[in-house]
Amino acid sequence: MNFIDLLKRIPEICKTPETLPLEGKKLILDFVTWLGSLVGIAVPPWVLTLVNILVVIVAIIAVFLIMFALMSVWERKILARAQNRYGPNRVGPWGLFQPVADGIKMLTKEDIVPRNADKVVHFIAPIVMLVPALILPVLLPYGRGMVAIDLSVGILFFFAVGAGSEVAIFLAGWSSRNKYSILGAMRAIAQMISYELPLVMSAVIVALVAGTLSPTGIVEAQGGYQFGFFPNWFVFTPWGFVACVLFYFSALAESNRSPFDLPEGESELVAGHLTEYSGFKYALFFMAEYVGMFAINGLLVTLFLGGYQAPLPFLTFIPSWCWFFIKLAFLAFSLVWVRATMPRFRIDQMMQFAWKFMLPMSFAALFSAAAWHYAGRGLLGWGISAVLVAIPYFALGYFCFTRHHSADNRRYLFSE
Amino acid sequence: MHELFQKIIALPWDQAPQWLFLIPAFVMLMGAAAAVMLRNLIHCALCLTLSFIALGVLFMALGAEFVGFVQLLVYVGAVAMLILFAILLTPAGEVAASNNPLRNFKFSRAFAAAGGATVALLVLVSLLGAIFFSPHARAVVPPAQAAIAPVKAIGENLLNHTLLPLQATAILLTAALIGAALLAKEEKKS
Amino acid sequence: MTLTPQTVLDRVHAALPQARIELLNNPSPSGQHSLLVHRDDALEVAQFLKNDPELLLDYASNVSGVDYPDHLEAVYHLFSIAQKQGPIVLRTRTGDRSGDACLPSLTPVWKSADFQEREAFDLLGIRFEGHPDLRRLLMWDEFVDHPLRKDYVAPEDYEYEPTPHGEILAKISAPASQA
Amino acid sequence: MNFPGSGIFKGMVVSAINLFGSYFDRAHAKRLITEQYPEERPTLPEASRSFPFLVFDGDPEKGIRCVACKICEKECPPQCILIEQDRDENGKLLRRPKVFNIDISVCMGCQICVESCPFESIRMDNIYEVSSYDRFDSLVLPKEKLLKSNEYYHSIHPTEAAETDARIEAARLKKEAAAKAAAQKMAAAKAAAEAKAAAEQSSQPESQA
Amino acid sequence: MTEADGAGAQTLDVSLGPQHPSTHGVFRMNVRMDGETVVKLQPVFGYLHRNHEKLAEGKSWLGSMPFTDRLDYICPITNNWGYALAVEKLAGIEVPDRAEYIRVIVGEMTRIQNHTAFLGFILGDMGAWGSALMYAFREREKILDLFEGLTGARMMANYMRFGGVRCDLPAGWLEKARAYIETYPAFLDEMEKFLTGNEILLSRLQGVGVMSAERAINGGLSGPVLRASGVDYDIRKVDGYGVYPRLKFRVPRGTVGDCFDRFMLRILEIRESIQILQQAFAQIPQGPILNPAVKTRGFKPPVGEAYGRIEGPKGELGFHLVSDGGEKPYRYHIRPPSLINLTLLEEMCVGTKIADVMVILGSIDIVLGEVDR
Repeated sequence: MNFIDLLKRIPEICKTPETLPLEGKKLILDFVTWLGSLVGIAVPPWVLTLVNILVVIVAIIAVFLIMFALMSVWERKILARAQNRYGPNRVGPWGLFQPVADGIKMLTKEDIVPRNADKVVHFIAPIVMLVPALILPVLLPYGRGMVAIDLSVGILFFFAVGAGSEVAIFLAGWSSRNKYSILGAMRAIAQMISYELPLVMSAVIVALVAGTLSPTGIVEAQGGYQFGFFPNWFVFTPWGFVACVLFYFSALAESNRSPFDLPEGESELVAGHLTEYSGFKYALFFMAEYVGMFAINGLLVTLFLGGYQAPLPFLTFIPSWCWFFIKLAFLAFSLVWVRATMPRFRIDQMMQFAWKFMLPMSFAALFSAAAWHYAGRGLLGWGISAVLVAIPYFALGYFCFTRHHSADNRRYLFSE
Repeated sequence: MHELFQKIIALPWDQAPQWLFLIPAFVMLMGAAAAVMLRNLIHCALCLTLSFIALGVLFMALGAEFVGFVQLLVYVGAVAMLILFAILLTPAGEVAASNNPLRNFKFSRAFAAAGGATVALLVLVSLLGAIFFSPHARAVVPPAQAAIAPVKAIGENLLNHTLLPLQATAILLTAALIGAALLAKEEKKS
Repeated sequence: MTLTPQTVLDRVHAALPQARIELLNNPSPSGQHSLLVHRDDALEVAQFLKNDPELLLDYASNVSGVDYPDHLEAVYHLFSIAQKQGPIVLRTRTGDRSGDACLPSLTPVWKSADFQEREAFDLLGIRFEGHPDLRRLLMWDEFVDHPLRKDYVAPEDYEYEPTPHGEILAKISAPASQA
Repeated sequence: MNFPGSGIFKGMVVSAINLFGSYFDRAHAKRLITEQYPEERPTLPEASRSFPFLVFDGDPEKGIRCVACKICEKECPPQCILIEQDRDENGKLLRRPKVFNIDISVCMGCQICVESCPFESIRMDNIYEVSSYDRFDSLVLPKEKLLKSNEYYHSIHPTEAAETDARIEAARLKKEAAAKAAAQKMAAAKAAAEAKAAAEQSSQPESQA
Repeated sequence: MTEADGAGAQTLDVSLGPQHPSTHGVFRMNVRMDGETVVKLQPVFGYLHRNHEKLAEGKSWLGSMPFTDRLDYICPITNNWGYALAVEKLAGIEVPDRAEYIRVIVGEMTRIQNHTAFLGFILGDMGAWGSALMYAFREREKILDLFEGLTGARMMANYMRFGGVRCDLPAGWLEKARAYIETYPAFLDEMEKFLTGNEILLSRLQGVGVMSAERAINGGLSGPVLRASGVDYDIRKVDGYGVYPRLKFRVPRGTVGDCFDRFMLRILEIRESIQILQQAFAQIPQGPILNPAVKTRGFKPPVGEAYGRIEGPKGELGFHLVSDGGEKPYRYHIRPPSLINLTLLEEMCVGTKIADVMVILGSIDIVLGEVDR
């Protein structure tokens, strides 16, 4: 093996975009072997394992951080356009270098620690926040065979690691010794614990239907097309649609996005648990929130939107990993769209929404999924399951909401 | 230089996991010790959380991924949070200072230490007993096999052989939850 | 019934003969003549004005204090939302400008007088007796003078203001140093 | 169609219309009305005003309309104008200002000086890029910076300037007419006086002698 | 941080403001909370205090006019109007017809832009990320452009004069304004579609901060806040100042008196204002715009006092003026609607959640320039 051969393989790899990342990884491993031969030693297998792990870690972190950077500018652009503004357009072409400018700004800002803060905990909190967020993406299947760790209990792993961010928010809020911070932290924890239930419940439904907890297994279960063109994604079943929407809203709540951004609701709590953070620590929180948001939406793609599967059979020429990121980008766009539209919930309404609406709905979806399964997963099952989710939806909607609040029940009197 | 490099490479890196378990074990013990000894209650709770995490890691090192993740999910995600919440919501320390009659007792510290030591000893003895004298303890399952034991098997075991105890636990927990809710509600009324 | 100062005065005289109340002429083209009530009777008269079914002056729109050379005045502009009439101008006078600068508060009758009476207290130094919460409204609590008085002397340097920063700093650092 | 969540759905549609509309409605400036300031500059309406300036006709030294009557200094609500009357070498007051300062960091652009000026001398400018790092040197405008020509005034407020010119012209004509009349009167009076004097002279030549 | 209050209940004292994102300026509230529920609320004022009333006593009568712009800086023109009206009452000045129509036109446009901005502000208080605010400001911007074309300034108009207005409508202004107002109902429809059905908004506004009509009158509330409580009281109708008696319009009022009614009343009032504007555009006569009897310099009203009030966008804006016959006011007092509408803030807020406090404060629609003066 020599270097020229390695170089020659690059165009070859690029010819088949489907397997490009996998082949690229192999190429790097071969490169390491070649380096070893240059020094004159046979590279032992554990080094290769280590390099393999490192390559995956670097790739995942790099991809997600680049996505974070792009998202931070893209979000502002979309939000601006939805609000009839231009958005950032001064730094670089179309404002694309805005994240660079933001990063420099964040780095050069003074790092302020309040006098009475618990300094150690105040320092640790952003790290505790970022680490789980960066671990989360490892189990997502980005393409065929492209998964860093193919865990048989992947979904469980996701929720277990995700629990770490609650601790981090608590640390941040408590250590700041600020009333807004502690209120924000309490809100954050109440919210995350409440929404974890519908989140896990809707994931459980999928796990039950797919018969596996492994993300790859779940994506494979959604492969193939009904009638030759209709994708077998779970979102296109009634129960799946409901579970997907529940998961989507729970994911919004878990990643503290509008309309569930109560913990940092700036109109009430200034910035909640982030009030006393500045400079790079603040940037770390920000980064963790975005990476966590991508991860949880990646899980949504995996669970309901068919992961890396193409939506239509003739579109399979686009590599599978592209499909994953296209779907993720669509979800990211929808997050901003939601943010541009909705006001924030109030804390008690948010809890009511979680416990009185979303949790019962997730049980209904579970029931409906069972009906769908036992009715043979066909059109009949589709119909039954649709009825089984529609009835609780309208009933709960009426009892939880329309009964109390409606614009139609108001009367306005006019005097000449 | 070259020799040193060769020597480092020749170390038994492949067997690393077998002794690397010491790290989480150490963290766990230290976390537990800190949880007992620190003065700030929140710090104690955080150290306890740390030892929960380390315990989860230990489970995973043993190949019991499912148990490890459940440990993380339940203990870090829920139990630790509950403890932190409870600490925050109780009036800060003042009650204990004034009203505790035991505090005025001369040898209270000695008694407390003795009581603690007794409990610790009992726990240690029972653990050791369980490890060395229980009939299942000697049947060592090879780690590889444990790792393969899939979630499905656990699920089948839970829902077939131990369904009744599982349901009983569930009912117990529900009852406790309802009780807690009732207590909280009563306090609010008054 | 059309509410004019005269009709209101007649009505008050009829119902409360002992009340000391008189009509003050306003030479301005606005023609808003006012009723001057003795401060000891003001609360009673105000209750009557608000509750009398013929008058129903339920809305105390404006309360302002005026500084005259020998006394201070509180002027209430009353309206009747029920009858859509007004304004009826009610004034009360203090004895002098310093020691006896007291007036009864009409806030128990019209809640809307709350902030405006506080403002008159703050800026003009009229002490409203019976006000539920008579504190300074606009100036800070440590301020000593009443800036809207005609004899108020503005300080040389407006920017200067002794602040208790040192004390507060000491307070903050004390528990930190203990811990 | 009122199912639970329909209101949110309608709202999402509206925000989507605005999102994509901001790309297409640009021509009519219906949705995207932001001006990209340093590149795009607003076309100020004629009435637009910011800070006062002094109008002169022709020559900045001789044509200055201000007579240092100090009315604007007195009327200015925030008291940002400082005027000192000029004196000639003998110390006699002249009808022109020696110092005319406007502190535009205090000025609030209320236009009351303009209304109170009886000599049509002070007028409102529409400059807006006056920010500076120096509070005193560049934000206190001296007479030299305040003086701007009548042509400039015409270029920023054409209608108002034309009205002003007409007023000044009318006043001038009136004054001229009055002056002419006065001159005629004076001339007549003078002539009469001369005639009288001449008559007197002719009638009393002897008494003088 | 926490303190025991009474029977073991834990409360938390938070000082909201003066630097807080949603106190509409430098307003401050000392809030005592039990969990997230407000048990006590004490407003603190004065952070923007500049003693406008004292300043006015040292200036000519006209000299205070530009300062009234800065009271409620969202709607300066109606402030001008209130002051001009009070002085006209004090001195018995007649206003020419054309000037009265111009006043109605700019006044109602001010009301429209104030209420439009309100729609955006209250959504901001509810935590919407500025979309409604930007739509509202987009339309407000166009009205401000019209104001700039007329008065020369977008906000600090300084437009009214005693006995009329400062300058006549420029050529083509009326057509532009009319054409713009024609498009306004379409924008309102879009805004209503965007907001009023939104379930989150409904649940945030309905049943929050309910105020009964009786308390509202006693507490001196005015304007849309008073009418939302079901009181039919509009000074434009009651006093009939200006040319309002010649214009046909309806006064809307609510039935519940909560934040949602206050929100909807603003929308309904904008629709009525559009009706008024269309009539005023059609009826405006030619003629002088300023009473020639009023002097610009050395204006001296006769001795006496007067209270003049108008229906400002935020409520009853009154000026109590005392003249001693001199060039300067002897006493100049403002009845600021924003301040007095806050009288009942505590009553509205106690028992609600901390997030509701912001919404209630937003629904009252205050401007600190006017509260603190």
